[in-house]
Amino acid sequence: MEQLLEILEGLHPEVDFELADDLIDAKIFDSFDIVTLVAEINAEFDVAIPAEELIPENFNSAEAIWELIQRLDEE
Amino acid sequence: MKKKLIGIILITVIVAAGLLWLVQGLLMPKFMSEIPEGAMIQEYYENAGGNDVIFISDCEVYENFSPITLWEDYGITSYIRGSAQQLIWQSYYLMEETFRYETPKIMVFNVLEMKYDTPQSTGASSQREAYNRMTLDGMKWSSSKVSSIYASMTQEEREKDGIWSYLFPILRYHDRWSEISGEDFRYLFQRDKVTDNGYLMQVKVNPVGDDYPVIPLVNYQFGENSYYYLDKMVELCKEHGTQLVLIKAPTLSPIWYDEWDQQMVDYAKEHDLLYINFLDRIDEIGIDWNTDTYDQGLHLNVYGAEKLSRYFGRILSEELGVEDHRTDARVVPRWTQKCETYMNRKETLEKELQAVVE
Amino acid sequence: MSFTSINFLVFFGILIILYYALPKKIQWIVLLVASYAFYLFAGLKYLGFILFTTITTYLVTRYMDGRIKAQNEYLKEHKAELSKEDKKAYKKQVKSRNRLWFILTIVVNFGILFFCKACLVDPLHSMTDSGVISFLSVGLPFGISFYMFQSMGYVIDVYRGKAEAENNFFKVALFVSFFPQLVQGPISKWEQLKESLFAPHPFDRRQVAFGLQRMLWGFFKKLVIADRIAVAIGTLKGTEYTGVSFFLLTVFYAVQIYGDFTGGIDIAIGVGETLGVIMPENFIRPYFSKNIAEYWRRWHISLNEWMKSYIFYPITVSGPMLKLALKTRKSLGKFGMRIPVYIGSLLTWLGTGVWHGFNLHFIVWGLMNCFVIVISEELNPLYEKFHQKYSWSNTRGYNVFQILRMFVLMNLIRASDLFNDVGDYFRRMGSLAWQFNFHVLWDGTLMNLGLNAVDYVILIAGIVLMFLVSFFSRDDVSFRVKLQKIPWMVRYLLIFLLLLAVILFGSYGIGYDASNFIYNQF
Amino acid sequence: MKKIICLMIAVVMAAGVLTACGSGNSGNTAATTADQQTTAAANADAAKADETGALAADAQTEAPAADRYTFVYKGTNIALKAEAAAICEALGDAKSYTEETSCAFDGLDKNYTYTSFIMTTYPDGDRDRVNSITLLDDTVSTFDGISIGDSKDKVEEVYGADSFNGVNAYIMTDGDAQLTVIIDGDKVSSIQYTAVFE
Repeated sequence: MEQLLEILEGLHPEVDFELADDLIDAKIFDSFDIVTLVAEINAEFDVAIPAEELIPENFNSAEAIWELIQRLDEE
Repeated sequence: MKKKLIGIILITVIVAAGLLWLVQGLLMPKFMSEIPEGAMIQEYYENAGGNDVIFISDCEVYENFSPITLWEDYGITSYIRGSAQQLIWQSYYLMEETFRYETPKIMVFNVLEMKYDTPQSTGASSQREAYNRMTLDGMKWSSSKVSSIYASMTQEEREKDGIWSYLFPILRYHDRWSEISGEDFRYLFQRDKVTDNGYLMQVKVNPVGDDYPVIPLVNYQFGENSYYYLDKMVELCKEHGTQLVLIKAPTLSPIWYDEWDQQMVDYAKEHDLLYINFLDRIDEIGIDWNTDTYDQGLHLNVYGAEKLSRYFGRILSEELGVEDHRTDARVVPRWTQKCETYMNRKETLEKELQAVVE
Repeated sequence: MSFTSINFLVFFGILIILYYALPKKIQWIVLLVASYAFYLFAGLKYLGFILFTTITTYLVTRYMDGRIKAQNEYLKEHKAELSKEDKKAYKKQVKSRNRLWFILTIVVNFGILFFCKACLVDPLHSMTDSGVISFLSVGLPFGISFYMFQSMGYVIDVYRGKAEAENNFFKVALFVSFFPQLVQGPISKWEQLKESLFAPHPFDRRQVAFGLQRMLWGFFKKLVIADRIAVAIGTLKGTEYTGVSFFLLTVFYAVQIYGDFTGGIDIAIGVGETLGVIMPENFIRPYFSKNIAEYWRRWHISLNEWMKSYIFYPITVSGPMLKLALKTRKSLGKFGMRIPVYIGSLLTWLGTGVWHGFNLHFIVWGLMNCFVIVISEELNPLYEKFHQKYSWSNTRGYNVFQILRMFVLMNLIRASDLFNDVGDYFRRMGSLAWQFNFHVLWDGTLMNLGLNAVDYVILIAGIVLMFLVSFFSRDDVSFRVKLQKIPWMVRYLLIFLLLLAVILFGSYGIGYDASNFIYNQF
Repeated sequence: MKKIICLMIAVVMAAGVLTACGSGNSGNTAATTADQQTTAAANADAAKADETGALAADAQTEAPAADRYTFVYKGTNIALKAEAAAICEALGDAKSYTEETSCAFDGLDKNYTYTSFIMTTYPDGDRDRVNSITLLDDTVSTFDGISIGDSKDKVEEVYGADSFNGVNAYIMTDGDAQLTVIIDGDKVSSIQYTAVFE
């Protein structure tokens, strides 16, 4: 989780990711950010997020992203 | 609650439709002070019934024959169902419609229309459509009108609104809003009469000048479609026991080719019809091209029309036995009235012309 | 059958009556019959195309869904005995079997679309000898771009396990052929549409009224504005119009395409609403965007969403791309991580360009959009610093400036799809730099474009009205909801006046070459 | 109202055309070379365009090069559907002139008869456009060199057997214009150019 927050802050230093829960809905993240994030996660956690998981519910908050990573890691 | 709601909706729809209907009436061209040719077709309905002779065709009849003269000189009751650039299928359907109202003894058709086999003449298509409108919009709704519309529609019309723009003319005339004038309000619910039993009077004189050029054609054979409708006319008249008379008005242009004339002579012979080419009888009729035409021989003016009517009236009464109604008390008052209108109109127009000349 | 024909209104009127008069259970069947009737109006010859897509969509989704369900069952039953690796392997096996049919369906269907785009649109541009397959010069099968994307989206969703396949063939057929969206979209997703499409809809006065109002507004935008200004655009495409005249063309075109496309979508969505079917919005006041990227999130949304979910994401997060990103990160650092984004954007915009037409100028158009978006994305950190440093840059005035800048820039890019000859387009773009013929604005040129003073008055009034409606909807509350608050007499009067405006001022009927909806051709 | 205005404009234009065709500058034109004539025509056109203001765009687009469907008379290109005013001016006096009203509105069809051909025009808004050209004698010929009196074989050589209608005429068309060569016996009896509508 720490690691993830670091990545996120790298993308948008101005956002407080521990509180934010509408990253997509508030249009903070655009598709470019998401794709960059996926690449970062792949590099850091060795988890490949498939295209079908790229939906708003999975990316609205740091927590949701973290859950997604863990779920994919499990499978 | 629900009932009240339905009531409100119903009233709204009715009010809206009523308003649109008024707007439509306003937008329809009235054809009163300009292009009176557009108002002629609808004038028939008040004069329907009791006509022994009906003329059907384009300006070759409505500019060249005067029913009032026929009445005055021979007591013949007649009406002209003419409209500008009438096409043969339109004439046929007008004929069909006429039989719903009356059964004349004689039906007169001018054969120049044979030259248009398909809905076209020269000029842009919008022009053709406008002419169709003048013939069609004035007709009352009937199967004849619908058939006539379908036979007349241009390709463009078929692709666009088709029959709907005849059912709801507002679709056709909606962009006339910028031309609305006092006339459109004045004639919203009623129209003046522009003709005398279908005759559109012209008093101007414009003598014939240079000869009209005769341009040879590749093919002089009238089209199949033209013959199809001519055949239908023959049949229709036979059905109703009416005698069909084919004529060619004595006007110089458009050119009436000898080859065309021959076809009509042959057709008349084959179907046992009377065909009169008045072009051959100009001297007999007494037409003087210096005084009797208002546009250099394309149409006759009132003086020419009266001469032609006297000549044709003699044929109608003497050769074809059309009755003299001048002693018929049921008819006389109405026709006396018509004669008066005619005389007044002639006088007014002559005065107006005089004023312009001076 | 065009939305703006009387035939359509009659068709729609009959449909509404049947739809609400017949039992609620068969409403969706009425829609299916109506959709096919609507489709057949375009010509019998196109029927084969849509049937093929419907049948392949149905079969492949059924097949894949069966596999996925069996797999889930199996995994559930053997939960205890299977190791994580076993599960993974099993899943992989199922997926690869599905993949074969999935890819086959996608390739064949898009192959047809591609072939149609490349060969059927214009026989002159036909890649094959026109003499040999002259029977094919029939034009694009009606609605193919839209129903194809819609059904393939569904196929992909099922493949991904994101949507459940429909058992009823006829329901799939309705989803593919649903008539309001055949003309120019929007492209709906199965999951979004299915609920309202097949559900029974009792007559809801408010919903029907809203639907009709929205249709009327669409007719206004299309008939009064877009079709009226179309003449001038035709004239301005003439070679002698460069410099300021060209700029004028881009503005006129912005008005036309907005009126035409959003108007058409308003009609489509309004038709759906009247029938109780809720379709996704395709526009969110796009001309109020502050940059091109935002514009594309607010213009033709359904297509861009489609492109994002089914092309951009799959490409950018695919295995090879991620590997590439790792590699380039080593050599290029942070910037390297963005490589997949660029490649993905490029391919997506190429796809969007080709979707509009298999022509060089559409491809150029796509690439220009891509280029501007990538640049502005890369410069984003700079912008943010700029905004932090200069507080005036956060004022309303600056926002207006940004909106105007986006408008002008987007107009210039958009104009490329007006010219079949790409060289001609660039020549005119170049003329902007040196030709300052501002005199065209007052020397009477404007009166020679095919529009007269009255036309301009109507256009300007119409544009102001469009602007106001947009402006007052900026809080994302529908204008119709706001209308609802005023006394009913006034509201009815306003609606009647709008109807009258459409009837009187619309460009339709004889004398007007009713230009087809622009997006119809795609 | 609009109709009246149209009509008035048409009348004014007609008067203009008449004076243009009638004002005796025929001697003048006869002396000038072909090139000067066409320039004069273009200038006249431009002048007219300036007068009315609205015609400027059209004047530019209407300078067609001669082709099969254009009749060239002493250096003046007479193309179908071209504006008649400038052509009339270039041609000078007509031997005879007649006009034909349509049954109702919409202005006049006009016929100009010159020594060796007849030109007719149709009204298009406030302008007249060339509707047809009919050649009258063998002093004039088509773009491809066919004149009245030429043999059928020569016509067939120039226009091809495909264009023969099977009876008595060779008919060539490009959708906007039609060239008809009528054969009587074995000789060309008439040559006509006609504007095609739709």
